[in-house]
Amino acid sequence: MQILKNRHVAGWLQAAPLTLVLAAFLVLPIATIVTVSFWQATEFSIIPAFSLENYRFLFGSSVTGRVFLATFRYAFLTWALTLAIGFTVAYYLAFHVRSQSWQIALFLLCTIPFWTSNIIRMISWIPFLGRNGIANQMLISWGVVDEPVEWLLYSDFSVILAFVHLYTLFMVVPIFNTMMRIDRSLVEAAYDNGASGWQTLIHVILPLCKPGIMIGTIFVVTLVMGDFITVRFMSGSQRANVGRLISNDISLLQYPSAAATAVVLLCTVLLTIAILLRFVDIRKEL
Amino acid sequence: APMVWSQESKNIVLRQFGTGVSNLNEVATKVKEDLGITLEMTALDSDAVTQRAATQPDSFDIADIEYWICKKVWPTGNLQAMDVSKIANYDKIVGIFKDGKLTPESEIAQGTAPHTVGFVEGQGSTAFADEQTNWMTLIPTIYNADTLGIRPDLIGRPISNWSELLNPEFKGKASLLDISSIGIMDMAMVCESMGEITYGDKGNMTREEIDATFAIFTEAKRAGQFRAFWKTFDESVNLMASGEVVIQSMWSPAITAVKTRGIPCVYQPLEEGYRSWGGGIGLSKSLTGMELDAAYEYINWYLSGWVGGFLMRQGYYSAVPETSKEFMSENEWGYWFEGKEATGEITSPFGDVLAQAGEVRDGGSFYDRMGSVACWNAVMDENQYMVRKWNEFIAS
Amino acid sequence: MERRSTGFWLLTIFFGLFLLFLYGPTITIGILSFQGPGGGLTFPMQGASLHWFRDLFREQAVGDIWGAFRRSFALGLMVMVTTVIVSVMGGLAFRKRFAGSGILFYLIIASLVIPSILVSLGVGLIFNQFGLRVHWASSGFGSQLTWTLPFGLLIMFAVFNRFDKSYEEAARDQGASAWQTIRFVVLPIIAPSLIGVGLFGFTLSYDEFARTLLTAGSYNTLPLEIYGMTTNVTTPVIYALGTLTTAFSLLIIGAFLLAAWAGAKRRARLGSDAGKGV
Amino acid sequence: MRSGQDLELVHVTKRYGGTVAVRDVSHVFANGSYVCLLGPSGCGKSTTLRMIAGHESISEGSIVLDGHDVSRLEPARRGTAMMFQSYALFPHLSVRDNVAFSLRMKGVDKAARHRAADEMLELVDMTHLAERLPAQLSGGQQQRVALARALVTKPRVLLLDEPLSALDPFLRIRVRGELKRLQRELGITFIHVTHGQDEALALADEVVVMNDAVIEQAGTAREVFAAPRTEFVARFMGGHNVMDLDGTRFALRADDVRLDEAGLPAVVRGVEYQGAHVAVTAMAGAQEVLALVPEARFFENPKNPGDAVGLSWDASRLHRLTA
Amino acid sequence: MRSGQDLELVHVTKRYGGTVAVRDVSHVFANGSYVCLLGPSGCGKSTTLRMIAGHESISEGSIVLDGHDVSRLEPARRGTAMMFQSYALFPHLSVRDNVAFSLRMKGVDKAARHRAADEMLELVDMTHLAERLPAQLSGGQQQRVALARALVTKPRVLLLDEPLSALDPFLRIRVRGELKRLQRELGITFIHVTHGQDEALALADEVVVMNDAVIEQAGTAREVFAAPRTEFVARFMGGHNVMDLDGTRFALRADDVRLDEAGLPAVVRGVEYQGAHVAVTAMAGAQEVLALVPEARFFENPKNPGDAVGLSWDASRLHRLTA
Ligand SMILES: Nc1ncnc2c1ncn2[C@@H]1O[C@H](COP(=O)(O)OP(=O)(O)OP(=O)(O)O)[C@@H](O)[C@H]1O
Ligand SMILES: Nc1ncnc2c1ncn2[C@@H]1O[C@H](COP(=O)(O)OP(=O)(O)OP(=O)(O)O)[C@@H](O)[C@H]1O
Ligand SMILES: [Mg+2]
Ligand SMILES: [Mg+2]
Repeated sequence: MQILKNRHVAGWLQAAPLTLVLAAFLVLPIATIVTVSFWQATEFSIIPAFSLENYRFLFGSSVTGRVFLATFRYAFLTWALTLAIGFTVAYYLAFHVRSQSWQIALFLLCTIPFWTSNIIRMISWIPFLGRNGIANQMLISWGVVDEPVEWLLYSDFSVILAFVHLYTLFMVVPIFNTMMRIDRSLVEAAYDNGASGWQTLIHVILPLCKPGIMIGTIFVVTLVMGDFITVRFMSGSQRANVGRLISNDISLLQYPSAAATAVVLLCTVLLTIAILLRFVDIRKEL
Repeated sequence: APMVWSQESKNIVLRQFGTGVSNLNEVATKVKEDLGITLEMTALDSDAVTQRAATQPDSFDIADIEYWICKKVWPTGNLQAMDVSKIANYDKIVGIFKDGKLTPESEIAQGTAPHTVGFVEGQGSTAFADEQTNWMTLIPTIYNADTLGIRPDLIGRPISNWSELLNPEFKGKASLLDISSIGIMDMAMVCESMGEITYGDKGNMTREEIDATFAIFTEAKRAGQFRAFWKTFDESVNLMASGEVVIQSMWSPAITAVKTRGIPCVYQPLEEGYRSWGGGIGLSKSLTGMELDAAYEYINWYLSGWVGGFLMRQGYYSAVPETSKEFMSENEWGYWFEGKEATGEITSPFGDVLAQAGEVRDGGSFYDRMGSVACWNAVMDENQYMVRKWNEFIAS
Repeated sequence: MERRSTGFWLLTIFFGLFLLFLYGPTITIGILSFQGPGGGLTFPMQGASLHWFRDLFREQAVGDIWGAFRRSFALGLMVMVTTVIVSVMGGLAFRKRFAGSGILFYLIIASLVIPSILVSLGVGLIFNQFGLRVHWASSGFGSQLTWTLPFGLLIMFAVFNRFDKSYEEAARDQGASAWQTIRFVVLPIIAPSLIGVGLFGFTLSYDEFARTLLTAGSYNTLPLEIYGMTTNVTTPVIYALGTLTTAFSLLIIGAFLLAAWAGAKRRARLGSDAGKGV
Repeated sequence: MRSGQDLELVHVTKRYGGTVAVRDVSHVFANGSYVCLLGPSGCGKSTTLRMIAGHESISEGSIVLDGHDVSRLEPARRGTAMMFQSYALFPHLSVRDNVAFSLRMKGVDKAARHRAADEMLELVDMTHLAERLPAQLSGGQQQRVALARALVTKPRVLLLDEPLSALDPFLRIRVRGELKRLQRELGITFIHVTHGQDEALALADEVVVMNDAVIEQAGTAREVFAAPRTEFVARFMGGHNVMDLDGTRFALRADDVRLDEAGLPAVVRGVEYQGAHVAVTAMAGAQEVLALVPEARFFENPKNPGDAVGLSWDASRLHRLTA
Repeated sequence: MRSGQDLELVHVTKRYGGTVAVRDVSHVFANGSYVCLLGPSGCGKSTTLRMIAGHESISEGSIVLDGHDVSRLEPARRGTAMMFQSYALFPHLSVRDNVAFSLRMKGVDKAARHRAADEMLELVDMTHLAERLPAQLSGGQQQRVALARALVTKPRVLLLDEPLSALDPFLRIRVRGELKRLQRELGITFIHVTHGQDEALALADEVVVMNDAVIEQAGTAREVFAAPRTEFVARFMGGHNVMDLDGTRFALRADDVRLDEAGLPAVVRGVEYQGAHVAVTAMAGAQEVLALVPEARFFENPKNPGDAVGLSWDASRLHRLTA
């Protein structure tokens, strides 16, 4: 009985289910991926023999670099756009909508589309953006263009559009959360000190939102970097990011090769997040 | 006794998976009706099919796969060979699946022709036999000859060569399918047609041939030739129907699907011939006893004509056309199999109108179409290399 | 009413556009799901009907939507319950520092940021290597937990960061045992957040694609089925499904709001002296 | 002492939907005076202050400072500055940057604004902590920084919303001395919201007692304490008995009540030691009377609850209430 | 008055890592008395109280109640009950269920525990609000519910951590009268933590002044106020001057200082009106002296900051400090 009172023992007992799940479905799988990345494969089976071949091929291919670059580009552009949109939306909800019930109602309104399957939401852009889609028909009927605009669909534009559409909420929520915790009297104090609305935004609200921005950034960056399906659907398989590289390998049963790419992606993501975490103490900011 | 047998088979559940092409719920309903067997169907894309067949032998009882997939999967030992003597209609199966010849004078096309992976030496063998034996790997179910689909209304001129796929005229309006083993064959047809490459065997390319093929297509891709790649049946339909794409490699029922929407679409017979494919059902290694017996019963039922008719009326071919004939009207048989003018409306098994009286099937009769197959979907010796290059091509 | 600044109106317009952007596809789906029987996945509309909704309830040519729906629903519930329980326990554990809690915390963060396809791949590989059978209720379930648990835990951390410890001390003071304290005080107080965690867990699971892709085994979950449908189905039935799920979630939210409103109303009848100096 | 530079509320009303937080209040705050707004919770003190500051719009009426109607001006243009109850120091800025904030907003260059900030910090004796972040300061120190930040704008009127409530009683007494000293040195108007009577009495040149959205009484501390106009004021200021004599209500200061065998017979109900005094509560019939007896006198003849006592007072000390 | 039923701290020490929150404290709390623990922020009052309650373990020493060492017992087994500063009312339970909580934990059936709870609510006059949730109560009402909840366990000792700090000053004075009355009626020991001197003086049978983790002085309110032992106590209790005369330190009550032309010459620095008194701060050389002058006398001859005054006192009132 006494041993249960020990806080380390009690802590581990309570954390045991969590630890088990993470060990079985996170640590072990990742360890396996790392191991398998050094193995070889035939069309249909994995050969457990140590080899650096996968990495050699990966780093030897000119495509790899380009794909990683594309992954970063997608991540960066999506991040910048979701941040700009997410911050503005959160700012509007937190500081310009005054009644709390309206805040809740509008916030819920933003979340409702997220109950529709991601895939359905994604592919529903296709009839909108296509060569004969609504967007092009509108543009033509307004006389903005004569020919349908081709780059609306199956392009980087449509990929990033879909990303922004899917992930902006991941930016809105944490930023909104930190904004709601900013003491309103700080804003009044800023006005009192002669700051304009814009100055208050830049000098007071923005700095105080940093933790929320960081958390949102972590979400968006990891989601985009790990994605493989949005890029495939929205670019009509014309573009690739690392996730697609992996999923292509997987679908072609090239597990070791997929694992090697996965290991490199994993390191990249963890490194990126580690850098982001330097700027924010997540546990304190929750 | 038969009575007991069918009583018991009512409780039998067989898990089948395969591509959406033939993994149809109607079949399950019908087999439940006729035999009392419950068939659980899971539809996947061909890569997923390969993957599951190769890696998860316990997750299925019956695999509905293509022959080239069989070439990959068989050596894993996940499937068991079937005793030909237990197949009632074995003799009526078309020659393509037995000795490779449609008619005695046919030439055998390049690639993984079904008969080359259709038999093994003995029950437990993982190596394919060169000729017919008593042990069959897959029971052929469905096959067809594929070519390019086009939108005649948007192209406005005759198309007669595979090389048109890369014609700059269709820049941003062409498409290719993103399934390496099939796509590479289409690519080869195109390159050969362009006169850029002469292949020793398109179904078994050398590394140099592979490199050269991809070089041509990568260049075209970078130049913006393709609007999109498709991976599944439906994507190809949507690309075509919405006018995003006017020329692409396509599957026969996809053409039909486009046409049912009232959009003109042609499955264009080309001078260089067709790229063909065939599918069959295989049995999981773990299938034994009563389930195994039920599976044989299911296979015999499959070849007995109803399924064949059902598939033929969608534009595929049955492995045992004779038995299917009984399940088709004369008009249907004439239109689909014999290449005759339709005498009345042709409808799909689902009730969609596919053709009006007086129309003729693209490419003509069974013998015209299956007789000019240039190559079969294939896996080559350099498959691993090809796959990696394919991956690079998609990512480039 | 007070005059609002131009900034307010500009932001309102921006917000409106954002909503339009968010809902645009949902609305597109909504409209297209009412296509006539001959309609396709794209515009133009070919008549208007409820055909595809009816079609949704009939058997499809391929696949098994309702089976997939049942599985996803069951899986969602399993994940929901597990996430709530494990998150609460984890949250309780993390209130005190224990040896190794730092590492565990970083593991949770890692679980959150690791691309889902890697988890899918890894779990698939392990089951493969150990000769186990992947099934949505075993491997699929586990893989989804690696995604829902970090969220649940982060929420629980936030909840417990704000939880006033004196409630527990008061309970102990009143003679409640450790278990009674949790059962009668802690859990009821954090119940609203638990509902949040549960809903979140359910939604994340219900819509999880990548982590289930290689771990679901012979039977598809709904997202996999939808993915399959995008590749096998050429009819607006898939849009009907989307419209139906959206309507369904709207209904659930509406029910929750109504319940909350009714509860507040019922309590308000008793009156309130809060904030008064009496 | 009314001058053209006074701050004046003219029939000011504030409504929140259906509730009226401030009802038709008119008042002149004399220039350079220390005014305390006193009243129970929810009576409208903060709302009044925030309307003056410009953080709350006025539903009706106007606010005039220096002869100009400032009701529609921005907070920073009014010549007022506000010190918030929780201080509202910017947590991400150092003490110096907090104080220099308003100058930075005006575009004053770094050297100049730091100089001005340091001057203010000097005034509140916080120069040595200029580099710290607010979270690294104690409550009293934060209070001083907030003061410096409000003063750096050189306001005509400083508005303070319960500036001492976050401090412990010991500190509170020390800091209120400093506030008073500062006000006197600067010579500007301070309007200080509090619900502590002792604080108001100790600090204010003028005490404004609010109740229920209106001003109940305004005057010097001594006027309000010695001559409450209404029962509410008498009770709220404390130290008073409110008595009903022949149908009229009178206030009687508790320190005017003597314990005296010959007086009105009563029974002791409670005894509270208060240091210099002892507060004796006694019941004379149904009337509760509080007597504040000097300690020395009480302990000459100490009483306990239940004891019988006599109560007496000079009738001249009875003060008639108007309501 | 020491009895076997007293609560006794025996060399109690509490350490948090390196810092000592309570250092070797020994004290006997007499049975049935109202004790106030008084001291500046961080001096260890709460820690002491929480150790008695059992919410904090004891690093060294022991706590004896009724002759039994209770230091290792669970909070509910000690015969103590605690009332928390923020009341810690369970927000999801109605007032009645809050009060009945401990009985529910014991497994008392519903009817019986509601009866007991209603009895307690009667005692604090809250029966009419028994159905409400805590969030629907005002601060004062919440305080009374918290009290009822603590008392329903029939404790021997009630521990109160700053029970009045969440109330506004007006209410605080009213409620403290109720607390005192209740304690007297129940006859149990109350240990009340506060940092308000007036509160402690008004309530306590015994005032325990803590500073820096130790007890500085303990005694009746009058003893502590009239005869502070140390400079700290004198200053902290307020109303005292601490003076250095010939190298010895003395305390002199401010109400013993008279303004008197003939006295020690000094200059007025500040004048604070306090109702019955006026507090005059004057500088006699470097020595600051506070004089608490009765209002009437002050206004016979009012002084302003800067005026010269004389200060005088009876030498007999000087009280020698030990530290
Ligand atoms: N934003 C608001 N919306 C609605 N009512 C409000 C708002 N602000 C204040 N009130 C109401 O106006 C009245 C006056 O509030 P105010 O804050 O001025 O009181 P106060 O005197 O400062 O009280 P306290 O001493 O508690 O701070 C109260 O009844 C309050 O409920
Ligand atoms: N959990 C803890 N961990 C570390 N130090 C603590 C803890 N609790 C209290 N202390 C320290 O112990 C000392 C005494 O704290 P305590 O809370 O008893 O003071 P207090 O007299 O109640 O003060 P206050 O009047 O501010 O409530 C303080 O220095 C405090 O910082
Ligand atoms: Mg206020
Ligand atoms: Mg304390």
